[in-house]
Amino acid sequence: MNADLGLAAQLAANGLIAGSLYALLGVSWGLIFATTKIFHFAHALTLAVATYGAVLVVERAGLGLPLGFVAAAVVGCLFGLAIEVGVYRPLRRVNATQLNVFLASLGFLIAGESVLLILFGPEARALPGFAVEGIAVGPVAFTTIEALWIGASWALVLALMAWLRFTRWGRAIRAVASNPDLAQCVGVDRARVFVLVFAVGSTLAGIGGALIALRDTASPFMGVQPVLAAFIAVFLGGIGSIPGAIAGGLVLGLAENMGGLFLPGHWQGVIAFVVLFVVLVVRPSGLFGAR
Amino acid sequence: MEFWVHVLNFILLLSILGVSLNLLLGYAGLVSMAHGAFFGVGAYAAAIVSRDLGVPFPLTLVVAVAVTTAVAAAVTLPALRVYGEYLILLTLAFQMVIYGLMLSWTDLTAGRTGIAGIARPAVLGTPMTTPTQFLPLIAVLTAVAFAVAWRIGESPFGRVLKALRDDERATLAIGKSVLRYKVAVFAISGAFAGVAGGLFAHYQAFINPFSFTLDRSIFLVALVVLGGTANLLGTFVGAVLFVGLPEMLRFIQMRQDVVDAVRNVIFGGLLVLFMRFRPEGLVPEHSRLGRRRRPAPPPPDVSGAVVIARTARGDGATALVAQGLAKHFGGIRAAEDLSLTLPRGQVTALVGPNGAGKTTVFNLLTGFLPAETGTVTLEGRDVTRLAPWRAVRAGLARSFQDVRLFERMTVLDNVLVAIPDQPGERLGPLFFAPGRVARAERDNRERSLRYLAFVGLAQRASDVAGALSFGEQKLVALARLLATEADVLLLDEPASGVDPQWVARILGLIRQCAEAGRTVCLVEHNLEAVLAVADHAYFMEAGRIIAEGPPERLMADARLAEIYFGKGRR
Amino acid sequence: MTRFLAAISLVVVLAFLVVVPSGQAPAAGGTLKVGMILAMTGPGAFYGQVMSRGAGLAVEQINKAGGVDGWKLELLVEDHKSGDADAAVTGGRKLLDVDKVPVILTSYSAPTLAIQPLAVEKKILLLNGGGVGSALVGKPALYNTRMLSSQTAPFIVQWAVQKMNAKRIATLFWNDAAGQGVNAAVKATCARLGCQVVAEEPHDIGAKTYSAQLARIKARRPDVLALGNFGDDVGYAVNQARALGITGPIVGIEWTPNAQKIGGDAMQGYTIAVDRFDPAGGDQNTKRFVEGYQARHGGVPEFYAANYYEHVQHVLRPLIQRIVKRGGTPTEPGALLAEMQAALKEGVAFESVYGGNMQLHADGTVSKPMGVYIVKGTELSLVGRIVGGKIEG
Amino acid sequence: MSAAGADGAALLRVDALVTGYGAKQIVSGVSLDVRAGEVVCLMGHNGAGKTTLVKAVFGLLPVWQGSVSFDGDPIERTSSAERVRRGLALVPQERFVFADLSVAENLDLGAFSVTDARVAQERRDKVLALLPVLAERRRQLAGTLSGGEQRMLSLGMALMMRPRLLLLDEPSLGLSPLLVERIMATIERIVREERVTVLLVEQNVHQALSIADRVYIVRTGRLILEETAAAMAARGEWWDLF
Repeated sequence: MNADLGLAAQLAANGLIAGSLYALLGVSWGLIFATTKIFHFAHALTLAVATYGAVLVVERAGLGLPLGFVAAAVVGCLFGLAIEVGVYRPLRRVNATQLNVFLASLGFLIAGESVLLILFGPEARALPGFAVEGIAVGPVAFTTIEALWIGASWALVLALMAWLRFTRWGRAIRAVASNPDLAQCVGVDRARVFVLVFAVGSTLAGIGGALIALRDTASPFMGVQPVLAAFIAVFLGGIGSIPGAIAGGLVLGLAENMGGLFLPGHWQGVIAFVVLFVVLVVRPSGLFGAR
Repeated sequence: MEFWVHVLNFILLLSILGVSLNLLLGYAGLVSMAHGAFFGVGAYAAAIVSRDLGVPFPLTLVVAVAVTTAVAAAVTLPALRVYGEYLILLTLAFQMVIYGLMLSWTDLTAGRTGIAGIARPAVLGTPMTTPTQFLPLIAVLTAVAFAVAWRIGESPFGRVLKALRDDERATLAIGKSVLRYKVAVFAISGAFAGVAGGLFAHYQAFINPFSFTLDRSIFLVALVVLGGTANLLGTFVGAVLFVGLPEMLRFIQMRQDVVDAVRNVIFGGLLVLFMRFRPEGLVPEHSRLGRRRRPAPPPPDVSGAVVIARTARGDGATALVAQGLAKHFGGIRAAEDLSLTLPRGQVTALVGPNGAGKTTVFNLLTGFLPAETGTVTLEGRDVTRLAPWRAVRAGLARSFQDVRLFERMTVLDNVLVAIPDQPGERLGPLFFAPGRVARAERDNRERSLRYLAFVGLAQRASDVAGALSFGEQKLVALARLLATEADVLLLDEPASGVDPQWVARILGLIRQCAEAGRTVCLVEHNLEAVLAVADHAYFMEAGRIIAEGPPERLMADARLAEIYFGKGRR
Repeated sequence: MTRFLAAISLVVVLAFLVVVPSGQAPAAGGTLKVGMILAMTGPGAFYGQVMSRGAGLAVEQINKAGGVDGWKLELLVEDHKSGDADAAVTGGRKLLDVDKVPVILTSYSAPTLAIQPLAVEKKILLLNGGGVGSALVGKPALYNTRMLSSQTAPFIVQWAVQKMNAKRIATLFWNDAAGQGVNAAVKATCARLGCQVVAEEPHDIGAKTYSAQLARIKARRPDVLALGNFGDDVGYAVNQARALGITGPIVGIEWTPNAQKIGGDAMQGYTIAVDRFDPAGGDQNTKRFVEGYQARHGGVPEFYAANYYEHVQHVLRPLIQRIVKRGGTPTEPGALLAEMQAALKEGVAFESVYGGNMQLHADGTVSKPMGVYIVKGTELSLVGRIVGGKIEG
Repeated sequence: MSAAGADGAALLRVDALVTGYGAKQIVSGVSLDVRAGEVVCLMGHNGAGKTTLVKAVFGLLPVWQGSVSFDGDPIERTSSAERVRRGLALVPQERFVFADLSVAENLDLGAFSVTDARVAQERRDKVLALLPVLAERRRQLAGTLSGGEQRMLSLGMALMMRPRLLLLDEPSLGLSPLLVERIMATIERIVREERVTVLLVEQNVHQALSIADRVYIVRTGRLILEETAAAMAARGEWWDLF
């Protein structure tokens, strides 16, 4: 019995760890989706490219992990911007349908991953330089990396929320997400806001990628799984709601892990999509969505 | 050449899958990111019954088709409620769940290790093992699949699918059960995927989850879109190009890992470039390639007036009676205690200021909005709770203020699709009574041309509807509405946004309809038009009817004028 | 529109004309083509790279020395994308039909199983030095030069019970034939030796995160954790098990330098029973391989490179020599496979880079020198030999 | 129709403008002008193209043919944001507040083009003084306001822009007669106190005439009449115009 309680506590902690990262990724993707309505699958590529940026800085240039994170943020930001300006903007100019934009995004992802493969080879690359130690709190054990995941994710997510709430451009983003036509009426330049959300969202994705690489290494195809988790977080929480995406990420992380109370652990990946499927069927507006 | 035959077999198998997806995506406008999973369900169904139950070959294919059809139809039910990105995500979730099951349910699927030694089909006791031995079987089934898909796609059934793709609400409004068609097309699509899956399992003699990944689903969507949606030739061309051509890269002296990466770079890059520069794909829908060229329709020598006559259903003096209808949105009263009567063969108008709830009345009458209270009686029959498409079949049809034509279909097809009870809309007659279907189609085409002749657009019959001017579109919409053969026609602003010379023409046609015995009710802001055409008018304000009478009398009422134009200020 | 399509058809036809003839060249006398179907792309691309390097090195060495009795070797590598059976079959068809190879070296259980029927049909020899699934046993034409997981796993249980006093064992294994084979062998051995398997947790290949499985394992308080996974996954699993506070001994059946790097300090004390390739030890054969590899690619070769080097240098070479000696043509369909069967019937032992010989069996399995090793520092050190099914510690 | 106001003081001049949605042409060659200080009303029945015209003037729809000039400069190729900077403001017919943002945030967004926080603050104080009902509800989400309050807020947002020309698209739509009266009174006050030029789209003829100087009537994308509000009021009967 005691063991079961310990197991539940450990699984809950695991859920919180994974959920925090999902929340960060969910917010980073959800911000872009809510504002631009682009189903930005290539976010996965941004994440991978930025992580390779970090790996190069730390491993090749030997510049230390903090600079690696800076590199991930900067590379992510620039790469996201490049996608918006180089891929999506031309498509908007020809009034591409949502499906076509989605397919272009997929195409870009497929091509980009392979370019990464050609440039850096297929092998997993570690992001070294972090002193990993185990931490035990009662029956719950985790590592310093996972503690960093939680700390960094929440710090970034909360900072983003504050920025959206209290700054002029943050408000402009929320305005475009809430009512794009009216935003134009008050003089908010939609193109600039799009550029801004891609910059911010991609920066967060880059940092998220570096956090993942810290524990799980970097590889050309590393982005898809986390970004699928981000989709799920966003749709669980309800499109357009930043707090919703956070909650959705946490719910997803907990559901995947707490599922371990009843099912062998390798069902984890299935659980996430079963949850998504059920939510889309039963409550398409998301668990926390208003509509 | 075994290798190239093998590649050809693969092209054929994937083109069956492409056709399956094209029916969904190209014809019905429904995205499926789960076709890799459907393919896998078919393959595993065949493999498992062959392995565990020793079921022999042609029977395994039947099982595969049955299982996949059932699974696809089951996915449809939730998929009916969601659109756009939600449908993408829902089918993606389904794909991932099925893939997860293939990997994790090891007792049934043997997981990643896969099922080996699947029995090869035997002809006269000798098993087919080489690609060349398989080719005839695969080729024949591919040909059958293309033929069946072509038959479906180019039939009245396929026409409804295209209507559904272009405008779901308008499809309901011409009396087609959107639900039935969606479930049917998902099931058919599933059946095709089952054929491909079953064949694949026996051909490879080995399957594992890797063949049924999200990547495969993505590849199939890309194949169909790049080839050209709603054009089966495009799918075949796409399969040749995107399955066949990359195999040639094998012969280039380069490292395999680089070759594969280069292939993906080209493929992904093409996807991006096509979406930007040629979103309609290699072979566009209305390309003359891949389909029979339709002869230009001969202008019918008889006037269209014959076809607009009422098909006798009832004979009382009133066609429709509505009583006590009410509807609220949140706290806002959209309709309250609405009662009205539509006398047979007359034109009744609903007038009132913007936002008075006139369109809401149409929505309530036709079932597009469920009424909270009240009843609607059509020819003595209670139609209050009928679904919109059933209301149309009962004889009550409506048009839309914003026209809502099926913009990617031809003008003729826009009208043709609205004709009720076409035998070719059902799969049974489509395949087993082709003569009856062909006869009905001939008659219906002629009939549709008469409707078009009635509105004066017969010469535009083969143009794509979206290319017409707004005024012409309104006329096509009227022809389409008449083609539903409904006796009671609710016209939402038939003359708004139309040039004055068109207005007179439209009003004339409306009058003719009434004289031919059809019952017309219209919402119109152009009060001159109302004066010219309506026998009787209801005046609405804030969800209520506050006056009724002949239009001239209503317009002479200073109180109503004040409501309409606003009160003078003190 | 029509012109557009015509242009495309033209490109297709031209491409065929350019490309197809180049693939049509029949196997010229004096050159024997060796096909490989490996994980060149996807998550396992690392293995494909290492394996092709191993085989490539052997081909280079042989050709530089003038070939095998005049037969030059040529290596042709196809990609199975880390386990994709479709890709494996298509690649196999190409090797068999276009290149007419008499032998294919494969890896991974699923792709190997997928092309095995083709090998039987075309009477070609299939050598596997990577996949370890128990489904690979007893398949005609297929010979494994790596001990299967079901062969090595019993010894690790034996070690755990005898030396670590294990009563409660938990397993964490790849959810495929290889991992399931380990799990089944652990359970069977436990039943025999009187210990109890208290948790069985499969995981997806390359999962990288095992927190749910390890939490469930930890809750069952095992004395020993037995790993049934391979490659990098070993490093991640050991590392995460320690981080999650699983303190008991961890045992397994695979260790790679890369996994050691990933696992870091947590790998300390990790114990394996394995047919181990030791680049520092061994004999003349080992030296020739390791030195050649270092010169060509830099760095110490993994045993995955060793197995495929062995395929060419120590399996194919003697087979070709035997065929030539009795006046046959090794590229003839079925010649290599028949020669292999004949050699096994005669009880021929093949040389190995593992030190000493390896014994291939008629059911397609192999016996190689085995031992029990423990991680000390960043290296393995031998703590017991396995001779005749018994551990001598 | 003849574009009146040849005195050259036109703040806004629309010349032979053609526009529409997608491939559909809705406005077919409209010319009109609005002189500084005027209140000009655009009337016509539903679907006549009034909203489309206003959107094109503001830059939410591309101008297919013809020109739009503001204060003598051609603006038909500039972005909406640029037009806001030049002094245009539009209160749209529908969804005219940011429903998921608070009243205060809505107002701040009105002053989006102002980068100086002090200036924005000043304007906000002034708007709140002008529309006291908003002051009480500053923290509330705009979507939870009543219809009339939302309308007031939309006017407040427009005022935050300090526009020289205010485009109002049916500000009375969906409001009860009492509220219509209040909105109109507010608009009148804004015109008087802030010296804003207004182009008003309105169905409520009586109300519109009470504050308008001149009237244009639109039918199916073309102007069919231009006259002074007084002359229009004198007709007394307008059924034929709609």
